[in-house]
Amino acid sequence: MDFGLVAVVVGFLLILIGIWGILTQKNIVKIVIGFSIFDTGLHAIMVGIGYLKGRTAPILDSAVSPADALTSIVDPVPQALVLTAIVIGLGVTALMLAYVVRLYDYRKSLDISSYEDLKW
Amino acid sequence: MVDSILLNPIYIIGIGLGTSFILGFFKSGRFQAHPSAMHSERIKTAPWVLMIGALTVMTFISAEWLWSFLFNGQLPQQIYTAGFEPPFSINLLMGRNEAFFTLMVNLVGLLSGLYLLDKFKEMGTHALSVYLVLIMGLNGIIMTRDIFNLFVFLEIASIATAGLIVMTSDVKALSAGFKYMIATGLISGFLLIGIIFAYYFGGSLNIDSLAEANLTTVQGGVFAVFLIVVSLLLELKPFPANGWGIDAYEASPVGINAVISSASAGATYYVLSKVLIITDAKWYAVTAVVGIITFLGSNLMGIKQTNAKRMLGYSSVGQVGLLLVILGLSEQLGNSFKFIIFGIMMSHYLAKAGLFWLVGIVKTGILKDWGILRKKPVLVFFMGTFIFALLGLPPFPSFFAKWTLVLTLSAAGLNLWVGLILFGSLIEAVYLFRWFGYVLKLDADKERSLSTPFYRTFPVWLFGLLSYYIGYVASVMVPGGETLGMFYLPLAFVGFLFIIDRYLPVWVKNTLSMAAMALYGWYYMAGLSEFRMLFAIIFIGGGIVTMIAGYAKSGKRVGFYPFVVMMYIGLGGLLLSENILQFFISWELMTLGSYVLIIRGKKSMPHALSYMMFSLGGAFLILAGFGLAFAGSGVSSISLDILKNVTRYSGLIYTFLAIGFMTKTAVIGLHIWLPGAHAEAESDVSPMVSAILLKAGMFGLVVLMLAMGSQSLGGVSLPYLLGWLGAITALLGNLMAAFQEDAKRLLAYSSVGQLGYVVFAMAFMSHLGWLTALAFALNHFVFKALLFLAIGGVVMRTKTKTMYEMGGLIKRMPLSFISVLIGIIALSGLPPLTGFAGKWLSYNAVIEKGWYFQGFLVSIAGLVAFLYCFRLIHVIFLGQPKDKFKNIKEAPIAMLIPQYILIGVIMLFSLMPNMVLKPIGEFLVQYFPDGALQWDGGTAVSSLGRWSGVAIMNITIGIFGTILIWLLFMSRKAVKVKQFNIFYSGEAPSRPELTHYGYNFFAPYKKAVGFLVQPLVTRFWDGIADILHSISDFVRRLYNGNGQMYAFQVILFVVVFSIFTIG
Amino acid sequence: MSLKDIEKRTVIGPMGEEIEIDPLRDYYCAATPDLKMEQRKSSIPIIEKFANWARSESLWILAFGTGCGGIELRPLVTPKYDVYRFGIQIRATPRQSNVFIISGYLSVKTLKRAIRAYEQMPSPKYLLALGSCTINGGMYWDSYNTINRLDYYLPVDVYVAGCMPRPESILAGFDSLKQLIKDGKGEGAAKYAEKFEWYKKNQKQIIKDWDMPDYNW
Amino acid sequence: MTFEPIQIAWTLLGLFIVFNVGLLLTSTVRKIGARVGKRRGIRFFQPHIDLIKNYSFRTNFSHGIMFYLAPVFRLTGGIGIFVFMPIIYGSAHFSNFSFAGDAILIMYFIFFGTLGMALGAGEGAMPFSAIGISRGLSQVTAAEIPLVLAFLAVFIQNNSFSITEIVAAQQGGFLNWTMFTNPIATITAMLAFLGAMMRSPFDIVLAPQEIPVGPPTEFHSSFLGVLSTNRAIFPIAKTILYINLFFGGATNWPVLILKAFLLYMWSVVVGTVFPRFRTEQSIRWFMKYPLILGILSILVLQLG
Repeated sequence: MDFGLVAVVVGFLLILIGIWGILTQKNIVKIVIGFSIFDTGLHAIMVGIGYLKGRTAPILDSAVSPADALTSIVDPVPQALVLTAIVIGLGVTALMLAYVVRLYDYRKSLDISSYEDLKW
Repeated sequence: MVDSILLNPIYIIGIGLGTSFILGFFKSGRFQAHPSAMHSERIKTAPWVLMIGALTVMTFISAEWLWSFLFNGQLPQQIYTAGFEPPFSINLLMGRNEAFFTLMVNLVGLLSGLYLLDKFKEMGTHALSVYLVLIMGLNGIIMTRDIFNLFVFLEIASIATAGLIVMTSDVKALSAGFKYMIATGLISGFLLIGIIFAYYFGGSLNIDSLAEANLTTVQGGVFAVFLIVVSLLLELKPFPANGWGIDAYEASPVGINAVISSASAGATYYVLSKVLIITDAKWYAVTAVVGIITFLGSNLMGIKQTNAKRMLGYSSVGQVGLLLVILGLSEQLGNSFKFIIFGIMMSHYLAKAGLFWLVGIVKTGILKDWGILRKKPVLVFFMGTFIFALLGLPPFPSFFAKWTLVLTLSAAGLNLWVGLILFGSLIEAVYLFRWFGYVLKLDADKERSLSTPFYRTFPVWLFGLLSYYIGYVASVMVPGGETLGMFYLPLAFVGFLFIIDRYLPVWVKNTLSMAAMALYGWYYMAGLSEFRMLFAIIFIGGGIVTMIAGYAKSGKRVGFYPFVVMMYIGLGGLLLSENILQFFISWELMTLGSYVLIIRGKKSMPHALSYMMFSLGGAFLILAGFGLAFAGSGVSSISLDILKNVTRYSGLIYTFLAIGFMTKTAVIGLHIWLPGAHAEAESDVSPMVSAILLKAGMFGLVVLMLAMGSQSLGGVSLPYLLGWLGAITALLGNLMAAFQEDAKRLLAYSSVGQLGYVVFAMAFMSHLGWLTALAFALNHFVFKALLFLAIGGVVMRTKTKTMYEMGGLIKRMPLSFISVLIGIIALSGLPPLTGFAGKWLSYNAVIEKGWYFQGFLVSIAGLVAFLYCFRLIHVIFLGQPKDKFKNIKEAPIAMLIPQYILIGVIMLFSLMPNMVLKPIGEFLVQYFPDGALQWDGGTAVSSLGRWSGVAIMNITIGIFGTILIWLLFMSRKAVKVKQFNIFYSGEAPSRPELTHYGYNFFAPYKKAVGFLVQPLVTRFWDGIADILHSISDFVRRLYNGNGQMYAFQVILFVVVFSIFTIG
Repeated sequence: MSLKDIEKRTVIGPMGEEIEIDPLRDYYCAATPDLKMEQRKSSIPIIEKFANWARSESLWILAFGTGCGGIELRPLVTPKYDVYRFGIQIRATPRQSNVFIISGYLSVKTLKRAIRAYEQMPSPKYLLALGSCTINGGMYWDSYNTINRLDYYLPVDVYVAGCMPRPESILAGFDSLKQLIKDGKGEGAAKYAEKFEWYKKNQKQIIKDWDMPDYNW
Repeated sequence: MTFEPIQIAWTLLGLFIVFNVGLLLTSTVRKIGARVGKRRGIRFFQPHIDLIKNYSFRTNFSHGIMFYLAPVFRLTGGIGIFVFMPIIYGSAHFSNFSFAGDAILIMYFIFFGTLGMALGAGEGAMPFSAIGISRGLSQVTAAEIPLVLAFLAVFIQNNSFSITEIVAAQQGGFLNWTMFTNPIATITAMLAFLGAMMRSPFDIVLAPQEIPVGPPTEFHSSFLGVLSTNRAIFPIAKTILYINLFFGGATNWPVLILKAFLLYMWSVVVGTVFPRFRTEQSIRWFMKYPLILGILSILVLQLG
């Protein structure tokens, strides 16, 4: 069984779960959690796509010498991307939580439908 | 400048990041997390200065690069990070486009930074660094050539935006920011999946390499393309999945949404254009479709808005939609693509930033409170500039861009697109002009003051002036731009008038303007001939005569003269124009000038709006017509002669142009703007807009009909239709005039009817018909100017326009009475005055052509004219003088002088009609050789009858004089009695008000024929407006303010988009 | 019209200024009849004679039934009497009439209207008084609201006695009037102008609510 | 045709004849009306006497300048349409000043007097005059609806506006008259004629007792004299126009007077028989049958 494919499938499932959470949960903290799940799914897909069967992580250490790196490690680019994406996801989640804190300060409510001031 | 001095563009990114890092070392100010702590500590100015310094350097770098690209032949430069070439590392590109876009971003960032001085002091250094990161991110978006790096910068930009919003202390803004985060989070997720799949199928992250990989041909690659395109489109806030964006526009502080609107829309747009190269034609088409839906949908929702920021949000989204359309159609637009994008983008950029800044200066979003802006006329001027620029009126860049866009699209056969774009622009005009109307007319809150520190007005000033400069640049670049020199000098004079406007008294400006117009006429018009000369006499000569009345005004009359002159320049430009570009610019200038003149009236706000809507609608039809003609003539020329060579669409072109021109002549169905606009205008504006301006439409018809002759559409001859339309207009216009209580409304409706005669007569397409039309037109010009001036004088003195409130004014204002008397005799076409010329000619033309029933309608219209003529003179001047007008004075001499000049013209024309009609007939012969009128001295001889104006005049005067002398002799000892010395059935009248028969004067007539003047047309247009507003109100309920709903809309958009593209 | 309507009043003009209105002065012509005008004759006698003939043969009656005798005038235009053949016609406006018939008793209220109507007729004008009531009050001689002797108030040219006079008598009255005019003696209007003060005194004595100018043009 | 000063004399002679005929016609018509009512009616010369009396009033007064001008306008209108029209076909002496214009001129000159009269009455400041004018103008414009159609039909038929040419086309036997060559147009015109003559059922304009006598209420003495002069000339002049357009014109005075009398009688007969229309009723009436007939008269020409 291709481990990469599994990762991609799981990733998509996680994305769907995340979207489901964002769309159905009224609690904004849960929405943020949904968003995190969505993000995690993304990361899983990225890692899954870059995975090559039987190879190791693209870290040049004692286990992998620079000489045979090309044949023994997986594609390093998605790995780099996923690291960046995780950082960005973290930032976004943090900011979202900051919003949650400030919103709660004002209204003492975590229900998203309490924050419909601007519309139409 | 030498290459070596060019700073590496990477510094833009570096300085942005570095400075925001350094800013962290400053004392942060207290960031108020809790709503109870309302007063935050203000930070010092130094960090702000640092940020401004950084932005200045960033701006300078972009400017420097742009300069060397434009003038030093600099080649695009790749910047490789980490020393590797792509695809192994991230690369940035600095090319001409990048330089241009980064300059845009940095400039607006810098100016907004300035503008936000106060706000930043409140928000603290965190805000400063986040703001700087935002600008940096936008720069990165523009320059990067790496698709993942693009994602990063997009995230930076959107996180920074949300970060700025989170720092406001307003729960509404916070909730909007949260919604924004949810939506952008989802969108960037999709983008990320797209990127990773693109990498998987394309093997690279570099955009250029991906383009070579032809992803759309690879199985599965389409999915990557789909995700990238859809998420980038979503970043641009397409309708209807853009509620989160609109909310963010409304929520964020004004300086910041100026950046979001003008800079980030520009940047994101540029990204899309950059990324679309990895796709194929299908995706371009899809982009165009999304664009047009967004353009129409957003503008539609804009019309129901009452908050300036939200409205501008909708407008921004709409403008981006328009940009998407252009991008999507870039293939079809070919070489003009860049110019069009440049024009639209620049206008949007300058205008939107300027308008958002103005929102901050006015400090209220409620549109109806905007009258306060009038405290600073300069800002009103710039607001007008921005709105006109946004809507694509000359001389702003978007005008030239839209012009080129329409012409090019038409040439490519994409007529539906032209139609949709113009329709969307019209909807946009509705709310923007309504807003502008509020600013100009609504009462300001006297209590409030308008604080305008330099750092806030400077950006507005700069962008306002830039709009003109870029407009000039665009005008030079547009094909045919070299022929626009004729506008420079006159418009420079307008500019001069603007500058001196606030300092000089009215008589100086009046004299200057008259002198300038005389010079304009002398210098530019002297060489004209035939029709153009004739209209030049009406436009310029008539303009000068009516302007004499301006001396009656006192004070400064700020904001009047520049627009008067602009209107006349437009009118003159029509005559001078040799190509459709000049013609259309003139048309728009005239519309603009007259709009401002009309809206000056006390109650004319709604009427000016409807005037503008009909005028713009008409102008867009003309534009569409020109576009079709450009396409249909087969020669790629913009000369007016293309109308003669049209081979395709001729019926359609004729229809469009005719309807466009007839919005100005106010043919029935398109007339509802006229009565209000003319009636509510100031007393010396009414004659200008009625007697003179309406002839512009007629001149348009002259040009059209001479060039295209008779055309038919769907088997129906168009002139034949016009004939009926003109006849019906004449009858209904006159009937409506007969039932007005308002003197100026009466005259206005009379203009509708009179112009109906003109259209009717022109539709004959025969010698006599055109002679009739020109006689009518000349005559209408003279008597309507005369009447409007005379009635204007009366209104000036009595302060009322309602006729039945007046009465018996002949005793107090005999000179005005004589004017009106001569005017109505000329109007009703009674011999021996000039009006009869038109009547007699029209009968000849009718019999010759065989349009008996139309002719019959026009005759009846002429009879109905007696009714309102009499009503006008009787109810105002005859009957019982009222108590309160006992001491009223004659109209000011400055208003009487033009009246008597015009009376002189009428008398001259009546005595010697051959002097005018003969030369007209002579040049008409070359167009319509058959059926010319013969002249036997002063006697006109047609194949049907004869008419000797001189003889009739002399005989009539002879009889009249004899009888008058006889009567004077017989009643030489008559006692002069007063108003109550009347036989009142043995009683004596008690009050003049009860003894003056004036209200509902033609009551029995109304009873009998009132059914003909039901306001059906008004109801029709009102209905259209209502429907638009209802749709707008219905559709905007999509945006219910719930973040989940917005997220759902985003998802739904993705799903629907997928069904239509890859499904 | 009532007395209130001729009181002075102040209105606000269009420029916000106050305007004082004195209806009697501002809305009515203040001139009184000019005796010279009323007696104006052509210097050529034959022309004056001709004019008098024309006046006598063209008597236009003001259609104003002032009292009970109004009904007695109707038979005059029926086939039986047919005054048209004598050049007598009826007009609805005093401006175009030259004969005023006071048909019987005249209440004070009507007197005011009658004075106004009489004065509004152009000269020369003739007044034909019907019935006893116009001579001495007749059966209303002691009524509280009718006048007794018309001659005190308006210059009567011809009296036709009777209560009421038959149409034949009225026709005879017309004949007398015609003869009077032809003889150049139909100068009632001149008499009115001559003794204007006296007439006005009498009129104002009996009409308590005098709400019009002295002379109604 | 060129202008000779002697023509003024001929025109004045024609005017004098028409003036007297007009006055006599007025008395005749009233006499006929009286005879219907079994009275003797006024004397034949009564209108002359009335006119003299009107000019010989001793006092008069004026309401202002337009009050003076109104009768002048009115009479100018009346005399104007007379002098611009050829009276006797084939007679050089009685072609008046018809070289100056054609039937269109006459059509429009008719309004010259109307408008002037309305203005004068307006300055009279009498509300009832104004009401009369309102009625009059409304009614005249309605009456003109069929009239314009009928005239158009004649113009189309003859392809000319020239009255002389139209009369010429009707010479050579009465079957050539427009009355027989285009009967529908003639009927239409005759219906319109009723409206223009201000007789019952279209005399609400003057409505004595209701609005005293409408527009001329305030006019008296010599002002009324000038108006009466016009009352004599104007209807005849108008009638002559109809005679010329529809009834073969006239080659000598007796024929002209006879035709004028008969045509005049048409409105008298109708007037004696029918009661009065309200204004809106008469407007509606003109917009029904006369309008339909008028349209028919042109359709017949177009199709036939």
